[in-house]
Amino acid sequence: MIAVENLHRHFGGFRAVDGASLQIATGSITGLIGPNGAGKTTLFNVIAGRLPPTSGRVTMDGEEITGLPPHALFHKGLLRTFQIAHEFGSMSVRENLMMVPARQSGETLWNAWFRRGAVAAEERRLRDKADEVLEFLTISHLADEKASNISGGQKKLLELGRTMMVDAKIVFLDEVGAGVNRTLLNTIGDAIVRLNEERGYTFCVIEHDMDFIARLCNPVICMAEGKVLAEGTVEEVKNDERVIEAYLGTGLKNKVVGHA
Amino acid sequence: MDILNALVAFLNFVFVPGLAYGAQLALGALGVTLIYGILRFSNFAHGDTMAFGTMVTILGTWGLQAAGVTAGPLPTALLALPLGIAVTAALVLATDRAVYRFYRRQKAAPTILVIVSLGVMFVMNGIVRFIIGVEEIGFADGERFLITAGDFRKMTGLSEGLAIKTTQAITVVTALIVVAALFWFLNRTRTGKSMRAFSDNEDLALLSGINPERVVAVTWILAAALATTAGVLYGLDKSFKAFTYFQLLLPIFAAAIVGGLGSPLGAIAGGFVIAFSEVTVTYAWKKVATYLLPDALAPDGLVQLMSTDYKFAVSFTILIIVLLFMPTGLFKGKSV
Amino acid sequence: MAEPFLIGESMTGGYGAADILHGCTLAVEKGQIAVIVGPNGAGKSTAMKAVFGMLRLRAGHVKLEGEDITALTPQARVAKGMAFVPQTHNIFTSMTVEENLEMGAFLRRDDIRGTMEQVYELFPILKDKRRQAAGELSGGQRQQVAVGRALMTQPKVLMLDEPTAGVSPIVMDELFDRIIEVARTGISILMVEQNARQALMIADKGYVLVQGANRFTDTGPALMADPEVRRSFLGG
Amino acid sequence: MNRTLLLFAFVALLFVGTGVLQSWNSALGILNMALISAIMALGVNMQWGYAGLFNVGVMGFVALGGLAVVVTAAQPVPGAFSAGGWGVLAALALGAATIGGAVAVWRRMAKGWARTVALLAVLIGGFFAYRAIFDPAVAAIEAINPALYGNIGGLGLPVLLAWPAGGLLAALAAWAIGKTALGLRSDYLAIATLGIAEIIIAVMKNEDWLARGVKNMISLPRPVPYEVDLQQSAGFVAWAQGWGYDPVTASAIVVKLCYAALFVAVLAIIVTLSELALRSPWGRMMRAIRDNEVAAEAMGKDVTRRHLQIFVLGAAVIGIAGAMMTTLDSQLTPGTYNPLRFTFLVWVMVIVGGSGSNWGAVLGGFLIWWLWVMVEPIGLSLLGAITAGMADGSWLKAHLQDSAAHMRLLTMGLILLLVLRFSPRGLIPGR
Amino acid sequence: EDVKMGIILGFTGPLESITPNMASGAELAVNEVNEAGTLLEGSKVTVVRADSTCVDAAAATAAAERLVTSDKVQGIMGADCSGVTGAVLQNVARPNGVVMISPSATSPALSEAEDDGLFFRTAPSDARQGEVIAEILKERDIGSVAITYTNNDYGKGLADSIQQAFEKAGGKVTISAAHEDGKADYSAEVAALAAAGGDMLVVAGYVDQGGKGVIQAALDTGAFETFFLPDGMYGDALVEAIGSPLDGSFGTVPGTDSEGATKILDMAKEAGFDGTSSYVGESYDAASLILLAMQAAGSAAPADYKSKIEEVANAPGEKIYPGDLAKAIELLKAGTDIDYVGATNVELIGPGESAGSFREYTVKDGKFETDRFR
Ligand SMILES: Nc1ncnc2c1ncn2[C@@H]1O[C@H](COP(=O)(O)OP(=O)(O)OP(=O)(O)O)[C@@H](O)[C@H]1O
Ligand SMILES: Nc1ncnc2c1ncn2[C@@H]1O[C@H](COP(=O)(O)OP(=O)(O)OP(=O)(O)O)[C@@H](O)[C@H]1O
Ligand SMILES: [Mg+2]
Ligand SMILES: [Mg+2]
Repeated sequence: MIAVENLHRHFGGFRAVDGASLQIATGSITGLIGPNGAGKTTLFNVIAGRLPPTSGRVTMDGEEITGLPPHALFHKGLLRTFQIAHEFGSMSVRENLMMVPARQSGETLWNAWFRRGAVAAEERRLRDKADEVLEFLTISHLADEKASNISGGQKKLLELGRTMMVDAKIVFLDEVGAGVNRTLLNTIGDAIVRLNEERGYTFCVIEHDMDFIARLCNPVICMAEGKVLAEGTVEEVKNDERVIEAYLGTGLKNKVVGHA
Repeated sequence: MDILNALVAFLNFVFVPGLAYGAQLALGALGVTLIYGILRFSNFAHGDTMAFGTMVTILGTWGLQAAGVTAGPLPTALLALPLGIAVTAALVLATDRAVYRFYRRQKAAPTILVIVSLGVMFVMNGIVRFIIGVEEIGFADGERFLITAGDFRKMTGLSEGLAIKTTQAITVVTALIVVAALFWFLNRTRTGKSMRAFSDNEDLALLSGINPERVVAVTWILAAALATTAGVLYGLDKSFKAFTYFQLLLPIFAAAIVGGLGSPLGAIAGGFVIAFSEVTVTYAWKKVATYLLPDALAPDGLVQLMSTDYKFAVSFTILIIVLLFMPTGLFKGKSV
Repeated sequence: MAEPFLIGESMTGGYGAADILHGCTLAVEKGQIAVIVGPNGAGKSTAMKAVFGMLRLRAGHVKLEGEDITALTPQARVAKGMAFVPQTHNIFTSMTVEENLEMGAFLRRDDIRGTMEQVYELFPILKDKRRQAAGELSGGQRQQVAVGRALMTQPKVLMLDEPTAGVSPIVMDELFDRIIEVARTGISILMVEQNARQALMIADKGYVLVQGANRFTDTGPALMADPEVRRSFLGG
Repeated sequence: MNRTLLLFAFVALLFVGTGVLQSWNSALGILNMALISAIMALGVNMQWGYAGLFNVGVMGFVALGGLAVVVTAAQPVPGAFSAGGWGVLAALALGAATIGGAVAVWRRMAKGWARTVALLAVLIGGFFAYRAIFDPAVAAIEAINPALYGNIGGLGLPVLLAWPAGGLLAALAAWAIGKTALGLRSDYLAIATLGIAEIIIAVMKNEDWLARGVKNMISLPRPVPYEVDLQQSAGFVAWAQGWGYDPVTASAIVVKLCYAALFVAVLAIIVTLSELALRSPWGRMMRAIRDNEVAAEAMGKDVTRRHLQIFVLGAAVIGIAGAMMTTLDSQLTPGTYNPLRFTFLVWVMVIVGGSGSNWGAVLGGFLIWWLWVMVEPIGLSLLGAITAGMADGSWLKAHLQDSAAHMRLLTMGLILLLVLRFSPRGLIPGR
Repeated sequence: EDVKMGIILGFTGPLESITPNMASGAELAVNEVNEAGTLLEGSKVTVVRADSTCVDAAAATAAAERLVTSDKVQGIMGADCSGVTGAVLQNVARPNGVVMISPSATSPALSEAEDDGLFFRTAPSDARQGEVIAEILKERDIGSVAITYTNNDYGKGLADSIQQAFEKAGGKVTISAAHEDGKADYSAEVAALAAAGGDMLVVAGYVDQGGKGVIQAALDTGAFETFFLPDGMYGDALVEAIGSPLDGSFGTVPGTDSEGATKILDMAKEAGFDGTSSYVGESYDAASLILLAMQAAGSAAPADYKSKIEEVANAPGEKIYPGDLAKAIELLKAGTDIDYVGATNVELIGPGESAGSFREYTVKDGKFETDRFR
């Protein structure tokens, strides 16, 4: 679905993404791991049109999408979440979701003024949909809360919720799990699998929780220093020496129990 | 061909006045940029703070003059400047207590603070006019010129003169010293860094043990010192008049913004950009061209790109063009 | 039993009219590690803020070394040797990494270079990036800066709100290691974690908060062993 | 809602009080400008409150609205158009073409010195060609009886048409400005728009051929009858006396009421449309953009286009208000446009009213305008109260009385600070 | 029955430094009449001041509206700036039929405004002064001048008329460039003026505004040494601020060889304000005319006395100077015709504006010395 070819993105002299090439197969749930600062988020930002690449190209279903603005990519079915939550702080949680779908008839002034009936009907549908998503994310009780007033983890859930408001082709999730309760994260994992299986969404998931990655992803790509370090099934990647050295480590060194 | 005369004409009418005016703007802009950098709002009362500080200094100067104290060749006002700074600092600190602190605690949006500062501006405006009136006041004494146009002509035998006023020289030197000091203060000292930390993330500054009230107080004191110095130097060079000080606000803001809000170096650069764009683009090159070109080619017209009617338009156009290419100013300023 | 080193006792309060915390109690002994877990929105961060004085309590009190500090401002608590890493907005984005660390040591008058070296040792990547604005760092790097800043205070109590969110496994292990070491030097640690299994492994005490109240309290390993806790809060 | 009603009732009371204590003429006079101010505030509120665009160029759009009145409704100047009108139009078209060409060169050609050279060639060549056509045409127009005309004249259309025309002119300008400057953020956008407003005023002051520049256009037509005509109409006099009114006062009041009716109609339309828009998905989208552009963009909203849309709409509203104001004054005096009055005062209205809320903007418009006018007498009476206790002939008393005029702005400042103290987010905070 | 007169001037805003003196000038006349106590049936005149802001037409209109409909003034001395004057005239004075005499609005356009015979000006028209100035320049053998003017209707109108008259007389205007009042810096203007050159610089501005700033900067840089100073630039403040470098500059100011001009200075000095400040005489005259016309009509109602203003102002009749108001009232009561000369030799022509006679003066040793009258 997505092919990234020899992509570079530099900040001044620093090469955040340094010639990465990778593919995300249609229908897959691709995991993207790598040490902090490996360039994962930057890669997402470039693919999603938030940052222009220094060089290289990105294609989606064979069509070049390098440098398209994010809103254009959204209309092509490419959605993403942000690692650092980007909620609409002054709006209610429900409105945060309702604003997502594209081409709402009420978004043109003409309809807002003169076709109020049709707009109202559409709003009801959106509202139901949003409530459904909130229910799933276990935050229905916050529907009318201002989004700036919800907890850190809840904001991450909201990020995820937005991608569930529309039918997407491919969804980029940037550490949706960080700060989310593990039990809930499992449920989210199930939902991702379901969306993938039932509706054919493609996912690309950045995550540092290896359990989560292991449960969901195939294949897994590990980045380091802006390049692709390893690629393969979870098992392959997990046992790759370089990945262990750069990313996974060998567990706690201190003896854990009874240290005091 | 008379390169020397052409050069002197250019220096006398464009470079020296532009430099001095730029330095004046820069000094004002430093205050604006400091408040923006630390307290995160555009302080509309800055022009009137300048007026207030200058007023106190003038009163002090009169007192000194009455007592027979002068500073020799330098203006007496420089002796009264510390007084002006002290009183102005007291005033702005009191204003902060009475007005701004409330909104800071409320975490009010910057625009609210801007409008509040507009209110403060009106009040200060009234106070200044009440105490010293609205008339123009000249308070410069001492040597007026380092060199006058006439003396220069006599000395060099050129037909063009070059005049440099004492106040112009003082302003430029002060501006450079102040910007260096401020830069050093903000980037190298503990207090300076704590001020930047406060402006960046107030809550976290609190968690680091930084005392916000102290940061705010230091900021206001510095701003008062900058405003008073700028106001006094400007007043010495031109004259003091409450309304003009209010009008200065616009070019000062322009300078601070084009330089990049929050950046002392930007304030200096911005001051010169604004000043020189006002002076150079509307300059009539006739005189310079007449010196440089052979008689036969001497221009009839003024050789002026734009008439001076448009000097503000021109300086703003240049400002906008700069911003189009550098959206947060020459020195990567902040934006809220 | 003697009074704990730091305790927030039956704290009740919230941001506006409605209470978020309902008589919640958190405590940590000297040189020990206490870990708070719970679902999203349970009030973990709120409880931390309450202990640090960033929230007005309607009932309950906070005591440090037996002294009631409920009325103190956060700054005053910093001066008393408490340090806190909030969950969000926990770095100075416009300042360099090094300046962030310096700000952590703002109240210290002694030589801070040694501590800074230790932080760089713990998070080597920060040393490479020390002249870069912290706002330009990756998510995990920012988190490292935030923890580093708190370590710079050389506190008596270190409060961490999800320090490992977004950091890679290798760094997380390092971080937990360091936390254990720090605790061994006699510093008390109170932290919120969603990487609960690792965290509870090293915890002397674990709290499960639900809807602003204590649901389970026990030693870390004991909580981990509780099937109910595992299923509902630790992801099975 | 209750609070809103209460606040509006309070403001209504201020106006009624003015009518009772001073005169109904005064009260209506203030009301008319207050209505116009409310519309201006609505325009600014759209840009700032809905979308977070920091437009500090309000004055420019107000002035353009005023210019539209001259262009549409002023009487044609005999011979002016034939003397230089076509020349001016041609020159302006050429100017626009030059800029278009320059932009095309910039876009089409590859980066490099060739592009720079081509760009400069287009710009410089265009500039001289423009001046070559423009200057003689202008000279010809300005030569026509400069003391009285010297301008190109208007179309002589009914003045009510000038209001939409004002909106249109302002919208066109806003479109051009938005295309170039909307990439800027917060205070940088502010100073850019402020600068553009200054440029617009500079043009209006110095281009005499357009609307006489600083020599002013006066006696512009009115959409309502003249008081003097009413006073001379026997029917009206009889009617007024029948109600027991003095015809002069009655005529002034009737005229003001006519204006008020027109203004209220415009205000009602704009408020209704704004409220409908704000409460629709469109408004939600705008708020999302204001809150977080990056996320809105990622959620498929074309932020640039929406910004442009709201900027143009807001400017159009301000332009309409500007045209209305010039109509009310029946004169265009470019020298009187200054940012304090036409930009910052409007901002005060928006912020005090509560940004993001249409009713707030309207309330702010009424309240602040009333204050702006009434602080003078309020200041004077404040001073009277202060000096009342002082001995006659004391130095301080004399000094205070001499400074009486400056109590005006001081009072304004104090009241502003008080209002914001008690409702720091504005009187009717928006969302 | 008492008489109320409104004074609308820009007490705040760009002209705030000259308007207090203008108001004091007008109040001199009022005090004089009150001291005599003989106006109409012993009416006392009270003054109500209002702020025109000079630049905010709407605020000025509102203030005037208050004066007329609430304070019920029967005549207005004002306004000052042409923009607000036009607005007050159209929106307040005409609808309510109140007489308005402006001491300082000189825009030629106001001559054409519909005024129902209610509007007068004691300031001479710009066109006339332009001719006088051109004449003086020619006589003094000035071949070329640079002109700078304050960018409003006064400055622009005056500059235009000087240029027209001077060029007609064979002179050369090297440049005519505007300056804005109240700005921080005039280097650009001076640079352009200096580059254009000329025998001297004509400064059609205000004495305590940009005009002074331009002169200062021109002297400092050595761009010009002598200046022509039209009425707006006449004032002690200028000589005080600039001092000896101004010696040798010359100019015109409305005035007569009559004692009027000097008298007003004395009266001002006695009252404790600066009588040489711009438009003080015009303000005095405007107020006097209103009061004397009331006396002539025997009524304070504007509708009655508006037609008397020209009668009182113009010949024939006994000449009235500042300080003679009591006498004038007696004369009017006795049915004798008067010719108000006042401080500025008022002679109303055409649509009710001052014909203007001018005094030509030169600055010598920091003093204004009268050369002759025209
Ligand atoms: N705006 C920027 N300016 C300079 N450097 C940047 C900028 N944004 C990112 N970087 C650098 O680029 C590198 C890659 O950052 P990125 O956010 O892509 O990492 P990541 O792989 O997502 O890490 P993490 O797992 O911690 O989120 C980091 O070293 C970071 O410091
Ligand atoms: N600033 C605020 N204003 C009002 N309510 C808030 C605010 N911050 C948080 N809340 C509410 O308080 C409750 C508890 O929030 P808190 O941040 O303490 O949760 P948490 O346990 O830390 O959750 P997470 O694991 O998601 O970080 C949430 O329901 C949230 O909606
Ligand atoms: Mg990342
Ligand atoms: Mg939390």
